Amino acid sequence: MNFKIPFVPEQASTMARDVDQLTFFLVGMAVFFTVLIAVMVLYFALRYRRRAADQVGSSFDHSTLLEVTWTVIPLLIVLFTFGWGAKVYFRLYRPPADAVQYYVTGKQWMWKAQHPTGQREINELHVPVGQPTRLLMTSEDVIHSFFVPAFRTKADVVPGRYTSLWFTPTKPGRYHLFCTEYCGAEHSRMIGWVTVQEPEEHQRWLASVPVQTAPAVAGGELYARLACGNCHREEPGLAGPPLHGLFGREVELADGRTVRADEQYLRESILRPGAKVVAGYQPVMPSYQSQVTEENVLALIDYIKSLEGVAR
Amino acid sequence: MSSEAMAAERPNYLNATTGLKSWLLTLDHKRIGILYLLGVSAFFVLGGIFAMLIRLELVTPAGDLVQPDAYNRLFTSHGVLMVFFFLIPAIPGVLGNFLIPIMIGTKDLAFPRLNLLSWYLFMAGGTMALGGIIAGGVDTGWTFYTPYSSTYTMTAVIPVGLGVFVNGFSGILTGLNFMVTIHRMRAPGMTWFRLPLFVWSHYATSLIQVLGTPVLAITLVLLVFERAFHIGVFDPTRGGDPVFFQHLFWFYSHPAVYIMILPSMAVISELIAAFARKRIFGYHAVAFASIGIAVLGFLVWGHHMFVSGQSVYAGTAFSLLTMLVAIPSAIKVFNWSFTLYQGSVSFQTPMLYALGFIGLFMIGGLTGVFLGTLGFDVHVHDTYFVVAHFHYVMVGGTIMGYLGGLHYWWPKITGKLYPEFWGKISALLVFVGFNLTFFPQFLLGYMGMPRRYHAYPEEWQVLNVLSSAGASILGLGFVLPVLYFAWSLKKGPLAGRNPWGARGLEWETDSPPPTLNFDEPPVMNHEVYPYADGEPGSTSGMKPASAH
Amino acid sequence: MSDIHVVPVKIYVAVFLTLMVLTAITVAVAFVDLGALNNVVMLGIAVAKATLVVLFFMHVKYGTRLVPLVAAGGFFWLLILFGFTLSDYLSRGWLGAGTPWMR
Amino acid sequence: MSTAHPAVLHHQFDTLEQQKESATLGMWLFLVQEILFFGGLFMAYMLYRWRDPQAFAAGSHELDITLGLVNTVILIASSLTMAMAVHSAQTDKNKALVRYLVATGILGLAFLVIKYFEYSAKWEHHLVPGPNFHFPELAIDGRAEIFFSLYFAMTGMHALHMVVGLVLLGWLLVPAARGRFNSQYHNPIECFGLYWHFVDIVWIFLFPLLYLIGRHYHGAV
Ligand code: HEA
Ligand code: HEA
Ligand code: HEC
Ligand code: CUA
Ligand SMILES: [Cu+2]
Repeated sequence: MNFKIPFVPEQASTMARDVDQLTFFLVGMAVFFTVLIAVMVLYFALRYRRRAADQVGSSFDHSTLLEVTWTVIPLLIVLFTFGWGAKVYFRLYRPPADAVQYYVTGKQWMWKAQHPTGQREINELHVPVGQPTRLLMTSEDVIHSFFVPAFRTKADVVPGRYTSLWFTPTKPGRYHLFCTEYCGAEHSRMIGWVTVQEPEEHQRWLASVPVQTAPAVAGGELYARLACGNCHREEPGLAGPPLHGLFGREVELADGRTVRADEQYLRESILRPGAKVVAGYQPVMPSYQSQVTEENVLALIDYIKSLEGVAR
Repeated sequence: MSSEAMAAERPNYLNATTGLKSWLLTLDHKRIGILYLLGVSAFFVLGGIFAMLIRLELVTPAGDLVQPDAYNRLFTSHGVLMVFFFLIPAIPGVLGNFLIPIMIGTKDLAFPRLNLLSWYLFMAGGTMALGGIIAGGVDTGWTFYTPYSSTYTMTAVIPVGLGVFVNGFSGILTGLNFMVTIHRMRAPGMTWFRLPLFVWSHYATSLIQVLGTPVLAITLVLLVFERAFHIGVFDPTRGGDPVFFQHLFWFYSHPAVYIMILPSMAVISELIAAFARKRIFGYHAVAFASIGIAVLGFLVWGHHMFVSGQSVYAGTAFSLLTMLVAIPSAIKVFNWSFTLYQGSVSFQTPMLYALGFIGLFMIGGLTGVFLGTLGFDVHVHDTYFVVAHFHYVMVGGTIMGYLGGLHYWWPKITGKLYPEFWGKISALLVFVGFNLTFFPQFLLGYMGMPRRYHAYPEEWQVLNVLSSAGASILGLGFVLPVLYFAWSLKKGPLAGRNPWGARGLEWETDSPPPTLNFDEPPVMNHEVYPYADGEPGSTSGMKPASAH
Repeated sequence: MSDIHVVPVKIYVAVFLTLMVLTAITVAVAFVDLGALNNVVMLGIAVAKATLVVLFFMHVKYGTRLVPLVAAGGFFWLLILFGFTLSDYLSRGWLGAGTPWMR
Repeated sequence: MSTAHPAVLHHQFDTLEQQKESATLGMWLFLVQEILFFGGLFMAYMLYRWRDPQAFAAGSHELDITLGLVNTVILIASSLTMAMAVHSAQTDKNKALVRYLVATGILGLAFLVIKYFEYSAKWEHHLVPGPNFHFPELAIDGRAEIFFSLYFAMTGMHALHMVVGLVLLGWLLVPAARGRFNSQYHNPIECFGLYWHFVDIVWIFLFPLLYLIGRHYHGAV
């Protein structure tokens, strides 16, 4: 679709079209029922308007057939609607496996983004067109919400955990980014831009930004500074389990449960280590809650992800 | 005329006793209804003034009229006052209180003292909230989401939260009172299926009040504790989960939207029956639909949290159930519309409101179904689309019903007739102003305009100006009734027992009714809404419509 | 009112003694290691005790049909709150990384 | 009209029977409301315990099981005396009614006194959430706080209900002593009894959930 449909924002992601199609269906359904009821009401009201002061209505006051009709037909319609909506929803929240991951941190009242290659931006995010892009997001204070109307997607950004969102931009351009969860005085100024660039242009842009250390590297430095290595090395036998090859694996816990070592788990392991104790280890790891920022945690996670190996 | 004049001189609940004290200590459900009328009207005017300031700010894209934090206080105060202190107590407090005992043919509610206490709790809660709003204000949005409300804001969350808490108990006690009354106090012959639909719908409302409101109460207690003592249940830095607050909040607040709409639906059923002079089509279906809404309404709260980080699987279940809760509403709309078929339809003011209700509630409800559709909601959540949806159901739905009901029973409550011409003008203004205010907001929302924004990108100005223009028409539409109702108290012609030729026990007693409602304890010896069969209690020989 | 159901004192005392025994059992069981079963027993006993109180001390066994319905309704609604809220937390991890809160 | 009404029959009712049934139903609806009110707290308890069973077990270990048990016995005994009070009213035994009410009150007070000692011990051991909170086991510090928050919120709400109950009890004692209640009319006593038993039931759940879970934790919930 290349012409501009009134009141429909720019379609700039692979999902935009899907969402709009759902919308058109919904609007069609609503128009149908609105017209149906309006015509029915107006026609009956005028056709059976009171012509004499003492006139009363008829005694026709129930019909099982009608009752069933107007229960079952709307029911089928809404079930269909539900199914369609759920399909789109799962696509909206299940990132493709090859998505490139960016980190986004919300704080009153700005968006901080970090590229996998280390570039940082504030209230801006530059991404190449056509690249499946996943944002791993958290907040340093209250709940925010990351919303790009042109991409038809949003997700709340919640302190204390990670949420994520993905999109594949289809059109170069600058698109509004809004915070849609009320977050305090400057909520309406917590806005920014997502800039979608042609791949070459994006490369040029990346090169032009002074590269700070990539998160994984920064994480490695932190790892050294916080002396994590005192307990975690590649070879087993220290106080803590080796972290090599940990990411994505199932971890057995002391209480018999198993959990998958995803970002959320790594984060919790660093900030609240005792909550999930690895089987075979003592809960001696101190909490780093007060020593690291959200960005530090992300860097540490990236570093741990980069530790390849099959230790254990 | 002379018999009407006589009726007005007879002792009634208004002139039975006099003096301020006789009002402030009254146990008469009808007087308490009037006390509610005064209370909720005051809160409505305040909430309305806040709304006008919001719309004034949004005329220009730059945030130039008020500072951002003042704006945040405006919409929060607007939402809190309108929802908790106007819309939820309005119809049950005023019309429910006044009418339920009369409609079921008894002398009063089961617990008159409790009823008075409810009003005082409502006023006390309102005063606390208002105190908080004046001294310090509150800027969390009416939803009080943590951790902003618990840890970050500097505003008066505690007094406002406690105000809502206290007011909650007012609602719980009212609901309890209604339920016991409906169960235990019905006149002889008044079986469940002879109850007016007004009563059924209020019964459903009461169920929600009793089952839902306590969860809000404890949630607010936890919020206050969190704020005062940092207990950590909603604080991620102490291991709490802020999203848990949303679960607790919406467990109440979604059903609460049905606390708002069911009483209005109650009114609409009565209006349509009276002005189509016909028994409501599918009486049983409509009655059960009320209960269905109340019960299913408890199973869908997660639809406010589709993008909150709630599990997508839970979201899916909530979406499915949301679809189901739309069905009983659909059943009601179809039955009301079909009642007009072979009716004897007249277009006095209350009926205009009722017809307006059907149209606007339907649009609001259908857009509710949009929002319940997962893939769609992700895009429009927390945008003006949602704002438009809920004003369509709350203003286009509930307030239309409330105003229609006030007009319809005004003669019964006061014994006086309001001026029909001005009534129609105001109904028209409200309808037109309302659509102009809120329809553009659907478009704004789909285009991406977030809610709770005090400034916005320029490309959205035109629609915002339209919306603000509509709001002023709407405001005018709301001011008019205040004026002519006041006028009618002094100058309005006497109403007589049954100015509409309507059926129902309330029309078989004086206007205004005597203190104990009936001279003789009534007996219900016929079906409800007996328009077609000229049952006892009818005015002289009405003819069926099919007879012409 | 002749229709008041006066519960014999014997029943009250019997209920009281049963409650005491159940309390003793819960405490005793708490010191025996049954693994996850500890919770089941503990809650089972609490439910049993509550039921006794409701049925006899609170006269639900003797009241009109409506009262047990109301009481059961209250507990049922509580289960709605519990069930749906937990359904969120229990299923958060299912869609892969990033979505879960904590399992 | 009023001549046909016995003095204890309120004007809105036709018969004493109707009045009694209304009062009972009203009281039960109120209790349903209470169930959901406490339900929010139980929900929070369930969620956070499921999330961090270790911290909850450790926190529970710090509670005094003996005092908890004594209070359980006291409260159940007070339920018995309350039931007996209703029984006495139903059988026109006015003296016994007053005696049982007083006994119920004394047991209730005893409960609160013990609760007070428990609370102050927690205060001394720095187990009250807030800046002074300090848990003995280091690895749990910072995680057990939420257990104690819920402990205080839940037992605090329960204690508040006890206080309200005691006030109501005192207020009922006056007409009871004056012989206002008899087999014909004893709604207030009966409704109060329902309330009192309800508060007992809440404790029946609180006791195992708060005191008894910490005995041997291996990690599973
Ligand atoms: C009176 C109040 C009221 C009422 C009655 C409703 C009714 C409904 N609401 Fe609404 N809602 C609110 C008040 C109300 N709502 C408020 C205040 C909010 C925002 C809170 C906030 O965040 O601040 C909100 C938000 C809200 C959301 C969350 C949006 C978001 O934040 O992203 C959702 C999502 O599902 C929703 C859905 C529904 C549905 C499905 C109904 C249904 O009950 C509607 C049923 C009615 C009909 C369906 C119409 C009649 C039927 C027909 C004409 C026949 C044809 C029908 C079909 C084919 C189905 N509402
Ligand atoms: C019952 C509920 C109810 C009612 C009746 C209304 C009525 C109105 N609302 Fe409100 N609204 C809410 C409930 C309600 N609202 C809620 C819950 C929110 C969300 C808050 C939040 O985000 O937390 C909200 C938010 C909200 C917003 C979004 C703010 C934002 O997100 O930034 C807007 C914007 O246009 C708005 C506008 C209006 C308007 C123009 C009216 C008009 O209909 C009002 C017209 C009425 C009058 C004008 C009063 C009558 C006047 C008199 C009797 C005399 C005095 C009049 C004057 C001096 C002008 N409302
Ligand atoms: C005092 C020793 C010690 C230090 C220092 C330490 N840890 Fe640990 N860590 C442990 C132990 C013991 C465990 C296993 C028990 C547990 O899960 O608590 C562990 C577990 C972990 C796990 C989960 C491992 C798995 O296999 O599931 C991660 C991730 C982790 N630590 C990261 C870190 C990081 C990052 C740092 C530095 C910032 C750090 N640790 C510092 C002792 C330590
Ligand atoms: Cu950040 Cu709103
Ligand atoms: Cu809802």
